Amino acid sequence: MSTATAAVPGGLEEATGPLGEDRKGRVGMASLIIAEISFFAVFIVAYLFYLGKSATGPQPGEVLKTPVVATICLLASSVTIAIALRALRAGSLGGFRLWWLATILLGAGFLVATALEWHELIWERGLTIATNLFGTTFYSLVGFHALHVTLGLCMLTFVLVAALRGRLHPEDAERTEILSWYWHFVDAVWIAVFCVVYLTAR
Amino acid sequence: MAVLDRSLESSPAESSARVPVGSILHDWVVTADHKKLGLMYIASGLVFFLVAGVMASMMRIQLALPQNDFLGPNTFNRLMTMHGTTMVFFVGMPMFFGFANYVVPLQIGARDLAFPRLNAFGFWMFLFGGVLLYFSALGSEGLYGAGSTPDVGWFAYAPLTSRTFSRGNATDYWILGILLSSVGSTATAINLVTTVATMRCPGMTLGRMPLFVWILWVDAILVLFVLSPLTAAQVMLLFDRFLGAHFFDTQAGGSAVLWQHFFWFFGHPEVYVLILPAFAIASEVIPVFSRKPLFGYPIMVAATICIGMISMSVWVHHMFVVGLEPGANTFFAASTMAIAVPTGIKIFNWLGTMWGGRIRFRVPMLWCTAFLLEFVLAGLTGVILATVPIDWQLSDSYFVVAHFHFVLIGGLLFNIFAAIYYWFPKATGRMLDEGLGRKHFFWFVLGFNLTFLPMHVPGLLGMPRRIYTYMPGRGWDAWNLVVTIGVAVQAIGILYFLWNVISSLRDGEPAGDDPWDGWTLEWATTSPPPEYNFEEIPTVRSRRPLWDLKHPEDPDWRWE
Amino acid sequence: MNPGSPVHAIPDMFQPVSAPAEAIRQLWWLVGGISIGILLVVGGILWWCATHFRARPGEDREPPQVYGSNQIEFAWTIVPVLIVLVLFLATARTIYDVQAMVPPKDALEVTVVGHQWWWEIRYPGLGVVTANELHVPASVPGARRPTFLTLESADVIHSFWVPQLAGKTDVVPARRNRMWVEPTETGTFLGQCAEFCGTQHANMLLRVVVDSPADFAAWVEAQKRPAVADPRVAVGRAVFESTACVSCHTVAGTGADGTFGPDLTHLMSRATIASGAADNAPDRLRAWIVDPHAIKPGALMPAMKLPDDQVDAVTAYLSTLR
Amino acid sequence: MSARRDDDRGSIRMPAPTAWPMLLAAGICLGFGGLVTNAIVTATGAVLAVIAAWGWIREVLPVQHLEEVALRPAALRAKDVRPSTARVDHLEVGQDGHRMRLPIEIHPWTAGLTGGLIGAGVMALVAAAIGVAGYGSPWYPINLLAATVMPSLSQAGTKELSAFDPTAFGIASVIHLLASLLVGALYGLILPLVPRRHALIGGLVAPLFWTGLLWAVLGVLNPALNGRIEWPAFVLSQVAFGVAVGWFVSRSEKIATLQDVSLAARAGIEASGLGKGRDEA
Ligand code: HEA
Ligand code: HEA
Ligand code: HEC
Ligand code: CUA
Ligand SMILES: [Cu+2]
Repeated sequence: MSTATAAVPGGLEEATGPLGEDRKGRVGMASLIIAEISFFAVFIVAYLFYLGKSATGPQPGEVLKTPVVATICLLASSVTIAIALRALRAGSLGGFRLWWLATILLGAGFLVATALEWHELIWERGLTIATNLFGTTFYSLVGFHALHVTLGLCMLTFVLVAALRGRLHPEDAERTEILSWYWHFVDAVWIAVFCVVYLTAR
Repeated sequence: MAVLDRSLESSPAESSARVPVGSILHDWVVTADHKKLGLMYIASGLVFFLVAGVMASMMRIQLALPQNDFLGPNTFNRLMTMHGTTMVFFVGMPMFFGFANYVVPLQIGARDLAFPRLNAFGFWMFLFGGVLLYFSALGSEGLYGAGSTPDVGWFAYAPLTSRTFSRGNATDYWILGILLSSVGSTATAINLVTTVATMRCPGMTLGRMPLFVWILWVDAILVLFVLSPLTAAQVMLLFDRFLGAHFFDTQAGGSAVLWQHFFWFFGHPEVYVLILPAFAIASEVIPVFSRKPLFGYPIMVAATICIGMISMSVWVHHMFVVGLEPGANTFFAASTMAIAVPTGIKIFNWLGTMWGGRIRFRVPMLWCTAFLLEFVLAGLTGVILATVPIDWQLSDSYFVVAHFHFVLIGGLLFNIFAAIYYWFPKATGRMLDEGLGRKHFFWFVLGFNLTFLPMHVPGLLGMPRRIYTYMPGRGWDAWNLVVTIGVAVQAIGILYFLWNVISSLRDGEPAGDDPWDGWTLEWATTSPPPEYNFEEIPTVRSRRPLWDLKHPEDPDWRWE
Repeated sequence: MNPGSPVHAIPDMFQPVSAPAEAIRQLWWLVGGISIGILLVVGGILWWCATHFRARPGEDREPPQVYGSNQIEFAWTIVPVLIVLVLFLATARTIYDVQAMVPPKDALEVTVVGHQWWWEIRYPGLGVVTANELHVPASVPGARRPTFLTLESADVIHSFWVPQLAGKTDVVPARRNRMWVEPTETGTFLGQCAEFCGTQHANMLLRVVVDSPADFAAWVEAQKRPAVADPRVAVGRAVFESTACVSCHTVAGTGADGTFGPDLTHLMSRATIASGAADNAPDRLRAWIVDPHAIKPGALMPAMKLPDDQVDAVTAYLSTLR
Repeated sequence: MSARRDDDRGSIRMPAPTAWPMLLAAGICLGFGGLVTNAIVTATGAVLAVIAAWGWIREVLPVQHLEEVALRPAALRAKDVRPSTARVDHLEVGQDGHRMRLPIEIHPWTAGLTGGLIGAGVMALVAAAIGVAGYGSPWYPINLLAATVMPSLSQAGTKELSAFDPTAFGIASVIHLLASLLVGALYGLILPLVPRRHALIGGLVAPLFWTGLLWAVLGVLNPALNGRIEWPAFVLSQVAFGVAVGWFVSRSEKIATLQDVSLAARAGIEASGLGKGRDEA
């Protein structure tokens, strides 16, 4: 928002404070991330609290496989998004499109992996959200993470479309970077989920 | 700028009266202006307050006599739940966001909040959430075929909220209403945090921010931290009820106590979310009417931050009776009592501000003065409750009900009234009537004390809360009767207030830009302020920019 | 039941008759005293300000602009810290005093199960089951006999509270809470469920009868016996046993062994019915069987829609269950 | 405050009013409302939400939609803030100094805290001496103090109370040190406010005062101690503490030089007129 209106004289952006109004996207995104962190924290606490307390099977150790591919995809996407941004700042729109697309593909890869995992859990292992406490906490936590990945992908795709239609310019790097914060956050949540869910299952 | 007299006839407030109603309505619905949204928050908060107040009055009629049958158990429980839920989520919260919306940008010399459209979104989420909650009265299929509002109490303890014990949709309405409005509140909190962080006018360093802005800033940050855990817990409950999940299902190994942890991890900070704006208002009104700067500004900021942080580590004091380990009880007793220290600092600093001043007891100041005394009493009953063994007796008794009405009314509501009297002239260009204001003050404070002081006693005599009836002869009868009479007296006060607002809107005395001889930036613009707040963005050199202009011989910036 | 024991109608925490409640009352005086002191100080300062620092009308002067004082601010930080320290120490000790109590060997063990909206009371060591009226022995000097309660819930959260004996403890499903009382005075003490548990939370009353050790022993003996079988009410008994009553209620010595409702074996030994919602008088009992919801709207016992003569018979039968 | 002057413009751009946020909120609420009413409601809500979200995006991207708001005519603008006619009173002070900290030489924290430490030591010595004299064990008073939070000790007999107990020692030391430090700090802050007789007030009056308070509440606070305490000895140890702290605090500052100074100055009041202000911000 802010960069787009920077050229407009006499607009809102005039009231520049010490932190600078051009920083409001960053502060806003940071605030959102704080709220999201405490949201996920509660699901993580619930998962840990109920770990091993399910009255009936299946237990995490019996059904969970370490999602190596998915994890690599998501972690890698954090790297590619950073490269894409660097390209954008350097004015290389082509590079940006390429790496941005890579990020989206990696994110989509992660989602596919999750979908496969769920398919197996539900149809072959018979674990649903209503099966036991493990199912309840597992699907909620992993599901909310996947939901965030999906939302992130939507926004990334939106930017990609804009870029392909030539609507994205190096001046938009700030906004795009803020979006990338969100993506990094989603990635960080995955690291937490990975440790809490998959490492404890082994 | 020319110093010219402004004739009221041509003020925008007046001229808009000639515009058709539909178009005015349209203006308000599509607005992204922080002032309009602020007023809408406050107005809807007031409406919800009246509704919940009427519900409280009905409960009190039922409780006036033992074994009364004015209301049946189901009706009573629904009124009780809706009263508490409404007062906390749909009165306290919108008042916070309303005053924050209206005043913060003006005080920091900004034109609007950081994200004006998000602000509108937040407001409408809040309002529609409330509408959905109240729609349960029509839409929810209750046990007896009739519509039924939620009846599980405002903290909805599991497993009473499970499908087994709460059939129909009433509880789902409770979950969704709060869930949706919380999304709006989170959005608005993000907005406020960002606004204060990035949109202060030149010269307004953190140390020069009015304390009002400081406190609301801390408050908004607190909301970020604690509201989403509630959202998460509500989502879990929703999963339990709709997808057969087992988060709080005690039959499948789920834990009833976990819900309490999640709820109170939000619930306790929430009460500070509610009281901090009251502190903010007092910190604005008391100095102006005592004609002195706030005593000990830095330590007030520190105390605010302390309160914010400590408040996240005390939630178990609502759970002293669930049978936790003595170690846990001891720890949370300590943290709860610790909060008395920063709160005490605030009280004493306000007293220090009044000390040696030339206090003008106009209506806003009257409310703040009454607040000081009532709040100390309320806080002290809080400390009594924090004394764990005493809480074993008094938890869930009418003593607790008296405690929290004292903080919520004597603390929060009194200051909301102060704020309304203080900023009404700014927002409308007209003063509220002083005489009616004094009547409102007198009757309401009298009624409040008549209601809630005696209410402590039945609690001490063993009367639990949330009972729709009680046996005669337990020593509670007379006290309950007095309490109910007190409500009638309060209602007289409220009627004076409503009359005051309505009549002053139409023909109150014109206010002028700066009716209270104030010191913060909002008094440097017109009443009501133009859409863009300031023609030119001001620059400040101290915490009291207007003092500097009014007293060039003795400006604040020489001392700060 | 011991008819001579006085009923203490007011559940007043300031008239404790048992150790935990006594400790709490003592703590109250400390905390209450300090609170009143603070209130007086603040009130006094406020009064002084309001009377001495009022603006006089027409005065066109501003008072000295005082910004603060490190000394004074520190002072009014430390004093509350000290007060809080004192309060905290007293609190901590009393918490441990009460919560860390270990049952002595001859303590009486009782299990209390909260139901929507009545109390099931079991004495596992004695083989006694009753409802809504807890009998405990008085603890006499030389032969102290505290009672330890294990609290369980059959459905939602309730809370066990008899102010004159002890503070309350929640009764939480899937969790066993413990509390103890050690009354030193005989009599009947009142209390009630203190955690909102649904429609009839208000009528989930509790009576605790403190008997002398001898009376208590006699009560236990009486409760252990199966229900009397009085041939004069055989009709009522037959009706009772052939209706759904048996699927919810137990009468020891008959086929009735339901556990959804209170044990009726010694119904007549209790002073109230339906958890205190009504006196245990024949007409109330009859009214209850005809339609429980007239007495306790929402109660989980359905109206059985028996013809009048059957109701009379059942009432007569129940009236013999002493 | 001074206004930043740009060229006088005729209008200011503000975000244009828009209904999309409201419609998005309505859509989301209807979407969830369907859970408790009817799936059709959810469907309507979802459609509305998608449309509104798109509308909102178009509102801010690629450039946000602003609206020109005409500036009010000069006559309707805020009046300039004019200097007030009210005179400002000033606090009277006997001597010049810096506003931030008066008097300059006071080091309340360090003096008070060190004093508290010294007092703690002196009191511990006196108490231990009393313990040895009366019960032949220095641990006796320590255990009694620990009984404040340790119920096991409050039921113990004299023999257990005379034995060394590491937990009790730890707890008692913490309580003792914390209380001493806080009271010491308080001395450091308050004694300078009193113009004279520091030794008397700090050494005797204050300890007697709080001993009286303790006497009143000890039964609740620490019944064990209450049952066994010997008040004369207790008063002695408190007075020892008071004298030690009072002596140290009053010695560490040149209080005498402040006797002719106003209370405001002794209290370190910060106010305009006290000391010198900055000349330029
Ligand atoms: C605005 C809301 C608000 C505020 C500010 C407070 C403030 C406090 N509250 Fe209260 N409280 C509620 C709202 C609030 N509360 C509500 C709504 C409930 C019930 C929820 C429910 O169950 O429905 C509740 C319940 C509640 C309980 C649980 C009771 C129970 O259910 O068992 C407890 C227990 O510790 C408690 C304690 C406190 C304390 C210690 C403070 C402290 O912050 C008070 C601090 C203030 C002072 C102490 C006075 C000023 C200080 C001085 C003058 C300094 C000197 C004082 C000392 C050294 C002591 N509160
Ligand atoms: C901000 C918070 C707030 C406020 C202001 C109030 C205000 C009042 N409250 Fe409430 N209350 C709560 C928050 C609040 N309450 C909460 C959180 C609970 C716990 C709920 C739970 O247990 O779950 C509770 C519970 C509660 C109970 C306990 C219920 C129970 O446990 O069984 C009672 C009982 O007396 C009560 C009474 C009152 C009364 C008499 C007022 C009065 O002050 C109200 C004064 C207002 C009026 C008298 C209305 C005036 C209206 C008119 C004059 C008519 C105008 C009419 C129109 C134009 C429509 N409240
Ligand atoms: C569906 C189960 C159910 C059936 C069938 C049932 N009851 Fe009950 N009964 C209850 C419950 C539950 C209570 C406790 C109600 C309360 O106090 O809220 C109760 C309470 C009572 C009481 C009061 C007991 C006390 O100690 O307070 C009596 C007497 C009684 N029932 C008699 C009967 C008779 C007679 C019948 C058959 C005609 C019957 N009940 C059928 C469930 C049942
Ligand atoms: Cu059981 Cu309330
Ligand atoms: Cu709390």
